[in-house]
Amino acid sequence: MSADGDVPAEPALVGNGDRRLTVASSVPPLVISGVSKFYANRLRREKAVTAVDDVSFTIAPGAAVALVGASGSGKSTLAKMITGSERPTAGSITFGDLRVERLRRNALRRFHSRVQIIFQDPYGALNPLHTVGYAVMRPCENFLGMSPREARRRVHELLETVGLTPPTQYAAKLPHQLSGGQRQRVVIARALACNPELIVADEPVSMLDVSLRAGVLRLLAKFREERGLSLLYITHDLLGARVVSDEIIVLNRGRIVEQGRTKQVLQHPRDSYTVELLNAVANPFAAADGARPSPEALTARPPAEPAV
Amino acid sequence: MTVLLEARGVNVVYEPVRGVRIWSVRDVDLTLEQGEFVGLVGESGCGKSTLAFALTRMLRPPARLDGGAIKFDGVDIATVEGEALRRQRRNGFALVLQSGMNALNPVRTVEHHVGDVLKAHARKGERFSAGAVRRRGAELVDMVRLPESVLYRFPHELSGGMRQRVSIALALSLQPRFIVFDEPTTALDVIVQGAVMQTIKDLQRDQGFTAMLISHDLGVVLEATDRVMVMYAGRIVEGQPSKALLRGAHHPYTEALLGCYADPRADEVRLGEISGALPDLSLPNTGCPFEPRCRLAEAVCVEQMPPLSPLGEGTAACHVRAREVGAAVEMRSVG
Amino acid sequence: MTIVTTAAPPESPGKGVEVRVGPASEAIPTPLLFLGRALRTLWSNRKARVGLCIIGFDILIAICAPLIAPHSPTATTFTPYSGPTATNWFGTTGNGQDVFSQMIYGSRITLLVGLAAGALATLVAVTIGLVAGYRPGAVDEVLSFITNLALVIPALPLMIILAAYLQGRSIWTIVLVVAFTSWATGARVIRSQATTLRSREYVTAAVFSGERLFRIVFREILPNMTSLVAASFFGAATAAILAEASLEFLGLGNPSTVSWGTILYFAQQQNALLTGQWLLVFAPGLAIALLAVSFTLVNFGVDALSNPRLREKS
Amino acid sequence: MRYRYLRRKVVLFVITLWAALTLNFLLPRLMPGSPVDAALGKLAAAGVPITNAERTAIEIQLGVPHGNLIAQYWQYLTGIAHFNFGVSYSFPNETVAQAIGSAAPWTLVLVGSTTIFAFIIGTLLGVYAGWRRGKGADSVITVGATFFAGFPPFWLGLLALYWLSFKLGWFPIKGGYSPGLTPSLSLSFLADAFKHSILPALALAITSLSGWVFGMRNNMINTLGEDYVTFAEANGLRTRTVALLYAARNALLPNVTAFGLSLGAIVGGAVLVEGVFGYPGLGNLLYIAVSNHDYPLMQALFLVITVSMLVAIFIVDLLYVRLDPRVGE
Repeated sequence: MSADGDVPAEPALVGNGDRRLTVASSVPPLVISGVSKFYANRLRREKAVTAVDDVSFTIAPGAAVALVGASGSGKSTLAKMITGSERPTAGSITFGDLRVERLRRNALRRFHSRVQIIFQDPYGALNPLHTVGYAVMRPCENFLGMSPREARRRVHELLETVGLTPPTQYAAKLPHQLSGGQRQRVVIARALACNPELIVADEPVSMLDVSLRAGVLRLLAKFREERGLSLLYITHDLLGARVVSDEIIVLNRGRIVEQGRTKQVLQHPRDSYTVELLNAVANPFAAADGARPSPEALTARPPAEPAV
Repeated sequence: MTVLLEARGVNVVYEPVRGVRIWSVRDVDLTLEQGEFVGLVGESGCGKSTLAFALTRMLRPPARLDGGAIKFDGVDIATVEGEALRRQRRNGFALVLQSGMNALNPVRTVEHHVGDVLKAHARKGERFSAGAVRRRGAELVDMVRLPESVLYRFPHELSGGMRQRVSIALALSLQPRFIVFDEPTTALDVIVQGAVMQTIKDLQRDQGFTAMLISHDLGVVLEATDRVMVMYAGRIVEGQPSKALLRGAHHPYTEALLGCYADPRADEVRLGEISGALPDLSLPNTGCPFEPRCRLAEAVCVEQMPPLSPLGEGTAACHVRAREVGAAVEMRSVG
Repeated sequence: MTIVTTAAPPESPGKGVEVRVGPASEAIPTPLLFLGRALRTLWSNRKARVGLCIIGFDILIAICAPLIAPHSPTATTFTPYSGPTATNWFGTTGNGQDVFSQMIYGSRITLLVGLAAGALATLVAVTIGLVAGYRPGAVDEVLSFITNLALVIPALPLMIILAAYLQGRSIWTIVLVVAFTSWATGARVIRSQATTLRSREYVTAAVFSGERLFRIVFREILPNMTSLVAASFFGAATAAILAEASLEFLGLGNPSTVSWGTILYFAQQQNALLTGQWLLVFAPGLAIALLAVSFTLVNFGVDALSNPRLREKS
Repeated sequence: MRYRYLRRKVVLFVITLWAALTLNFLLPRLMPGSPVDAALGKLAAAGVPITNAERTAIEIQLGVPHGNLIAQYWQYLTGIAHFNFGVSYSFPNETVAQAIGSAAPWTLVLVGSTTIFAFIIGTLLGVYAGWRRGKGADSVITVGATFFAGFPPFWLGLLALYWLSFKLGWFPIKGGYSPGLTPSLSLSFLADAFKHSILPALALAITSLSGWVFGMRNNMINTLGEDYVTFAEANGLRTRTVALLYAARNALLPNVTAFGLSLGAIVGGAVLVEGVFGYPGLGNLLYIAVSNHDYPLMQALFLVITVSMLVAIFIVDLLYVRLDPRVGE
């Protein structure tokens, strides 16, 4: 859509609790069982820092799961273990028949063609010296074995899908010539380039302006629905979690404190930590009615609703 | 109510040695009354922090004040310099920075910091003994809900939230009449953010200083302040009492911005966005800066800068909305 | 349940706001574009510009020495110990050589040693720094220890000892000795930068794009350290010029070559100062100092490249 | 926590010391040719009768042509522990240890006072230039420092010697004290020694000063951009407090760690400067040793210089704890 002349009404990103795939998912499930991570401090032998403590959950084929928690809750460490960048101290992570924590070198590299990551900082995730085209082209060449010409054509397609049109113009740009929102779109395009089966999005909108949030989240939701890939959405922002995910896992100090259907958990939080996170969501409308659940009000939780 | 701060026609220009000039703040008029808590909201690059630095005379090259008058308590502070400006800061205006993390000198304890501020503003003949500094320091850290032991700590021994509280305490140490909080919680963890904001609200209520909260987050500002000003592309485009704004914004930008928030617990969540991009701040704009992204835009918006005119309970700068309201008023008067 | 996401296509990226790019940006490959920009920024720094001019002037003299020098630098055909005359502008040495011609030809050796030793030291520094920075753990520990050791051992005394042992010296011995003793500072800086860059998200992103180690180091990390590599080159070259002069002055170089250092050596051996021939000491020393200064000046510009806070304001 | 930092520094010091000693042991053995034969030949030519003990001492220092490397290493280490560095043929009447012992105080005083002087003046100039960045004073200081940094110190020494001593006669020409005086702690001797040390000290100080100016100026500019400086100004602290206690105090920290390393440059420079002035210190000794190919003396001097450097850096590291509260946490 062109921006000249009349401007369309902002399409709203709507989430009402469940998002369904438009295609059948062919992705294997990701099973995390009993995963822990201690950071042994070589100098302070007595104290090992526990980042993740006995965490188990499953991402079903094509599911969108939100992993929420404040900083230090272990959510980023978990993301690193799932993508094979770090190894768990205990427990196992399986993706189909792959044991992720056992992957080395070439096997890990092949695994990366199936699992991609989207970073928090769109400024840091792109090498300032490479053009947009180069960044998106590399996974095509490396993973799909494309010739430069084929890769270039694919880059243009990808840029178009993420809304960077005209793609030839954007492909030639350097990151500093783009705005934050545009950069994050490039990062998404790059992540999609090798047709991954699982995308781990680590706080993809927390450094963007609030007016750009819905646009980026919509892209993620759209690709998940159209391509049937699984999505692990890591965030401290429950609103984002609400519109993107159908399942939510709340992490506090490395442990899962609450888990369930997103809408249900957010409407009827069981754990006081979830309430704290809910209260931390900047929500002008909550200020209007002053209605916020307090930890004491937790007992008032209605019986579990049937799954939507 | 008495007026504490009055700014007229404030412009700030960034003039780097190489590269383009940017007019970061353009023709800003604002009036703050004694004891008011106002919010200044806008997205990154809209000039809100620059405006805060201009109001507290903290602009440093390449940024510079390009015209405009700033009257603080009747004194024109836009032109005072050096020692005179430093004296104005005593009992005058204070600034709390975005990252309390780095706002404290890493090699000095909190107590040293308190002592430095007190001694810097000691009146002639006034002396601060170690005991006096300690007593005042204890009062101050208590005010921001920290234990006295914090006084003897170095900044690196404190958490981010504690450091931000300490910098708030330091800003309070001279009982200023006007404090600007520039994104005071952005660098903090989500859970800590709320607690620090609560402290700021309580302090403002108890001590009655005039405060300006700057944030990119409309939600935070609406929760905390009495009145909100919205900035877009270097200009203030709307100012309304917070409660009125919640009932409905006048400027299409504010409206769209409100649409980007939602209650995650609602049955159906609608999340909007603002497509398009900010105008180039290195160019002068003749028309409304929001026009290219505006759903209400008309021909007049391209040609004429809408003035900030009374609208609703506050002000807004929008041709279309001004006309609509004007028509409604006329209708009523006719009918 | 239906899909409620509104099917609107992603919005247009707007009217290209921050785009400030030259018209040629599509045609020129990124590294060249970057180098061009770096040189332009360097040239726009006043100090660096003066430095580049002096170096350029010296290089010109060195290349055109046979055209400029009025006499052969080694011919012993003039009256020894002569002061400045119309034929011998800077006087003659105790062996009856023309000092002015020696000064012209001397620029060759000094420049050669400075640039070669600087380049060699930088090569070592980049290699060790990159490997240590990108391979944490045992490899890093060992390399960092060696770097620190090389840093704390006083360079000039070590150079003197090495040069004293290595007899039958050519200028290449000097180059080797100087490079061997002056790589450590650069290696330390590059290592710490490589460590920082390694944790950058775009490097992780490159791993996820399927890039292999070699390409990550040379396409993602190294190009982002250009200014540091340049700084370590100019730093090492400055040190090399001064070190070469010192070694030659001590007679530890190759006295049969003509360099500014050997002119000083012979001037001292022949007590030039006591015979009033101060120009024999003054001229080569000043030439060395100017060249060293010009490298330092260029380094100011390089510093400004990598640290925006240091950019000139005026 | 502090304790851990100190322990780490001690361990590092010991390992570095060992590495330096080993390097010193290996150097002559790795070099082409046989320095031992050269040394013995020189000794014989100088008319020094060579006893077996002396021969062994030299062999241990420079490498025995035959024999077990490990045994040599052990002998070398025990030799050092007993300050047994063998004989020098430059000074046939003294052992190497004696020659070094009598020269060391001169260098210690010269280099020590120069270093402290250069550090203080250079740092102050750097602070001032950084604070007044872009102003006239900054340009003058920076340009001046750039030029002095490029001057070889021995060349400055030569020029000063020529004009100030030889032409104008303001300073003595050679040596650490006037010939005819015997070194003592009398006032007249000290005054004489002071007069002799002014020029070499200046030649050294002027060139090493520049490093401090640059380092400090850059650090100042960096710290001036920090939030705590902005916040201090916003709180209306006095300009002097902000400049010194907030900006300069923090800008100093990286320079302190650089302090140790800069000693190396000064000691190195002192070798040539002492040579030029005939100043009776270690540098002059090295100068003599090198021109005489006096390998045992050279080797021992290198060892002494290196070890004193290591000790100096170690002390600076220990003092650093007092300056930076964040260290070791």
